[in-house]
Amino acid sequence: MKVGVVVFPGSNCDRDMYHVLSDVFHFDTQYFWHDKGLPKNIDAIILPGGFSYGDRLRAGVIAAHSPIISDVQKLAEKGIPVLGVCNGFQILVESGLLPGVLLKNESLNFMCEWTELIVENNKTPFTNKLKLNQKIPIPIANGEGRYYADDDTLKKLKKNNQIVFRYSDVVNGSANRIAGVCNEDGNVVGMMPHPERAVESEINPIDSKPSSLIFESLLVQMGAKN
Amino acid sequence: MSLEPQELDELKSKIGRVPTSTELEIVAAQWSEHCSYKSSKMHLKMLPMTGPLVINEKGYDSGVLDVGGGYVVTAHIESHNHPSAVEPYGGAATGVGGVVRDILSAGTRPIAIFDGLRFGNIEKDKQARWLFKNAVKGIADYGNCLGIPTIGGEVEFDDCYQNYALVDVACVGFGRKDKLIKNHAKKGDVVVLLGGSTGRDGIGGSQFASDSLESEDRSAVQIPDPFIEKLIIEAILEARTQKLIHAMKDLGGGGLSCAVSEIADTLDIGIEMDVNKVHTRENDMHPNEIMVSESQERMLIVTSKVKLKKLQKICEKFRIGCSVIGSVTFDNKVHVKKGNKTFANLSADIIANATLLDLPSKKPSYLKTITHEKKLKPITDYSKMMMKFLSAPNIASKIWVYSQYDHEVGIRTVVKPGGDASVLRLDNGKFLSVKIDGNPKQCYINPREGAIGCFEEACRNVVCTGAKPVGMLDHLQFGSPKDPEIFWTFLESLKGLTDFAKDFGIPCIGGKVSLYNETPAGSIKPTPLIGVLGLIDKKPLVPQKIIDGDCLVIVGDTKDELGGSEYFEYIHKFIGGNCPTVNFKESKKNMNAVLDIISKQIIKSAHDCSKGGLAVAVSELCMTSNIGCNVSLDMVPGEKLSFDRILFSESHSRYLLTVEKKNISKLEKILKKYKVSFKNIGEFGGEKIRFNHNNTSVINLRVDKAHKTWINSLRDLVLHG
Amino acid sequence: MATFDVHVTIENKPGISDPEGETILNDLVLRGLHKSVTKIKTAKMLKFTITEKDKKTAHSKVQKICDDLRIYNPMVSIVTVDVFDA
Amino acid sequence: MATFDVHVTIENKPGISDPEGETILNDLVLRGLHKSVTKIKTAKMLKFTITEKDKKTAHSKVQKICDDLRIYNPMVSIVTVDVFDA
Ligand SMILES: Nc1ncnc2c1ncn2[C@@H]1O[C@H](COP(=O)(O)OP(=O)(O)O)[C@@H](O)[C@H]1O
Ligand SMILES: [Mg+2]
Repeated sequence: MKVGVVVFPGSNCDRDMYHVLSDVFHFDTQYFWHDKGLPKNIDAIILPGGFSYGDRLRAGVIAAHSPIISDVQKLAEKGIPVLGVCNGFQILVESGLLPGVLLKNESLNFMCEWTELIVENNKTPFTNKLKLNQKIPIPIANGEGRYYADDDTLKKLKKNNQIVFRYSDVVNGSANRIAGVCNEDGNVVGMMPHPERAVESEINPIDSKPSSLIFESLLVQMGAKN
Repeated sequence: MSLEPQELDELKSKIGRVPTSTELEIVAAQWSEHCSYKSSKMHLKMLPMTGPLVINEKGYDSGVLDVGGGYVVTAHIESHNHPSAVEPYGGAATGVGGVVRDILSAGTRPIAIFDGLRFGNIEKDKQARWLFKNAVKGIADYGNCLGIPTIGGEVEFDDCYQNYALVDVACVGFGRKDKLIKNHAKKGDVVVLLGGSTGRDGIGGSQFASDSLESEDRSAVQIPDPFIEKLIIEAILEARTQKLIHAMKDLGGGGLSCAVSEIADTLDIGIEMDVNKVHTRENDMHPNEIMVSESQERMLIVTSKVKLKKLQKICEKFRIGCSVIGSVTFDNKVHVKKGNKTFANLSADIIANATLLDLPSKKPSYLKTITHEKKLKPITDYSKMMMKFLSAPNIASKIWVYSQYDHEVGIRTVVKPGGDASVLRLDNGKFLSVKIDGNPKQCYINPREGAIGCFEEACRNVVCTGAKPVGMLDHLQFGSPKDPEIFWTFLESLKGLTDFAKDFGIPCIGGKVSLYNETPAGSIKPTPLIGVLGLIDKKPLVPQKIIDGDCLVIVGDTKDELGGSEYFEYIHKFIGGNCPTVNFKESKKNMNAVLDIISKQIIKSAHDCSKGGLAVAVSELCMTSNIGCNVSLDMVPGEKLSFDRILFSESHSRYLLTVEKKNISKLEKILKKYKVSFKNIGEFGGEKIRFNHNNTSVINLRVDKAHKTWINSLRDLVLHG
Repeated sequence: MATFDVHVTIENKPGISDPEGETILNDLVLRGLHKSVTKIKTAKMLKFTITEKDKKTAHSKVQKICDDLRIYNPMVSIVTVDVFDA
Repeated sequence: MATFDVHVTIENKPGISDPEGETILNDLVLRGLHKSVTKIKTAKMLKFTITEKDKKTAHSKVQKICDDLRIYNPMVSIVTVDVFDA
């Protein structure tokens, strides 16, 4: 069971994600540099958060044009689970793998704080161990995290059950308080908050269990497959 | 940018000829105050720099501590005051970049940033607001992009910084001891310039930092490029792991001139270099410009020809510039050529070692009367005053600042910003606690005791997390050293710090001096800034939520020490009075007692009592736990004082401990054993913050209202003035 | 072949909020200054220097770059391309 | 009184580097093989809608607002103000 962590020039949560996957949940984890391809036998792909290319022009847009993204696209179409966290989410929307866009926060500032998520879809590879409406204390850290989509898209998201997480409170002006969405098939998930920062109780001042279930869901998903 | 006449004569006599224009530029950059420490160096030697954990190796720009298990922590502090005063965004950002590269130079990964910020009166002055807002954004944009958490700092406003800014940045690194760069060079080694291209930006920067603002050369602005810096970090750490680096130095003030001459001087080698090989941003740069340009995000590396290939490969992967600009020689000369033509050829030792000055000093006359107190205006409603006080820029929560900083990235942050010191977990199972503190208001009234106070406060803050202080960083910021009165305050502060460091066995592991901090209205107040690093072997104290029935215990005496207090200055508009002083014996006793209590895990939290005094410290506890408290001021140990003095005195060595009732006797037993003065002064509960004196209530606030004011006022000030 | 300056202006589609513009405007309004300003919109500009055989080609080339490389996000932004002789 | 569109363009002074433009050029446009582009500079634009008695007043009013609110730092940036009929 191989999990790939994609690294772009300037990525900065890649090592955190790697640590959590490999040392906390014991996935067979490997880094993949942006200009290489991905092996066909990979079981899940994670696009970590942070920045890429200094987030110039718009967060995620330059990375979305990296060679590796076409492989991510192909594998995603085959149903391989893909998770984009923060910058990874931004890359997924900029490359068209997920609907919507992420705009500057309403405060116009970078925001780093602990928030609370509500689980809206527990059928994805990353949420199958969570309960519907379960609350997850989790930190955000972004400048462009305000989810936006036009009305038609929002309707479609709702109809297809593509909203995966919402914030409990109004945090940054996101449409319908959306914090994470998935594609129509449900195997590609993007979320702005950082689960990798919340799974170890040492650094989680509130409760690390709910975030852990995100990674345990992936374990279940991959176990089911194998 | 020029040498003083006697310095020119000296240079001529040392080299026995007339220097070339390039040589003049190089020497002027290196002999500037910023690079040579010529006014301060002979005095800085008094600080204790060694200790059981300190690793002293040549050529490091940062201090190194052995934290056990084969790991080291590195730390350094820098300021970017002059550039930030004219371009706060870029100045603050490039300040972060510079100190991060110092940490990288030792071969360690930067894991945390701290920022100490000072501006004029943001309530009245929109220039101060503009400087503040943009400096914070500059630090945020740079640190966040690098993925290094900014986990602590401080912000202070004072009229003495009108139209000016102090932007101090400290960085902490972490790595394996066996991967530290052991600076050395072998015959035939090459010299490589790695990173961003060299442009005309920042020319004259180090002289700029050494002059007062009036004579500034405004071409010194630098544009930050955190993306390149991030690529440099990863490239260099990869090169370090592959052991491709013999010696390394970051390019800071003085650009190539300083980096080349300092590395040559430290390693006792010569360097022959060709400016044509430097990758430049513009085509027509003169050798002089190339040598002194302070373009950011560049590193100088010495490596062998064989390792060079691998290094170039890494640079290709990260798409960063990598120019072989010269080679190592053994004549100890810095030889700068353009093609075949020589532009400079000087002894590294001459360039790198300016003649040190022993400047005269004289006790400032204002100090004669500063302790005389004026008669204070009576206050009719202390509750109302307290609400105003909680919204004062120096007292209000700094959440508007640190919430813009990614303080979680790196997944090490155990105790987050917002309390006292912040705590990081290390890979060897230990924890590192760090805080920086300054207090120019007290340092102005008493430069010696004020500086000691900053040091003790930073210690107190790390002690509150359960950490034993193991190292100190000092950043000494003063006005013009040529003014004997100012130089006296510099020396006094330094002596104070030295005494404290020696007495407490806390070595100074790094520091920086920034002089000529002059505003149009005169010199800044003495502003030493002290960073303290503490180590926790087992478990840090992470503050727990306070609930109904928990008790409040104060450790340490409250004395008639309101000089430089926020109460005198903000409420009574009075600068003067008795500066708080630290009694070393008491201080140590209190520290040891608190550390012992924390290690026994019998308290819920420990908070230090500092700016704003007991009144503010208790309110902070209440507001962050959203709970009221009843405090009896008559119980507070110390001198017999009027209640406002008990509330607002800023005496040092005081800690507030919160404890469950069931543990109170255990706690008291330990405190008695240590013979510290302490009292159980209150109980938490309800929704009011209440201070009582002789059975009458003197302050009575609703905690939710107080919290709202305290948490929002800084943001509201910045956004709406 | 000739060199052209091509200005690409990226701005929000009508109907998409522009918090930055609003903040600057509010700042003015709050301070009771400059009542004659009724609206402020922010935009981002990229100035390309490009060598092509004529203005028209320069224009279509840059337009294509903007579309293909998503220099603007079509869900929220519109882009205007103006060509000038360098 | 008439209504004007006033465009304020803020960009780095010549000679001051523009890392964002460089990244867009090197990592996006040139990698996308659009080799005829030789340079990209970024700028920020504010579009004011303002009602004043004439073009000249509109111009000077907007210039003053930008200076007062410190919309740009003259140390680093230059600002161009263009007035159009709305
Ligand atoms: N400029 C800043 N950057 C990051 N954190 C800050 C900054 N200013 C204050 N903080 C954080 O806010 C908290 C309170 O700071 P401060 O008032 O200086 O504490 P103390 O009075 O205990 O020294 C600390 O956790 C500190 O690290
Ligand atoms: Mg404190």
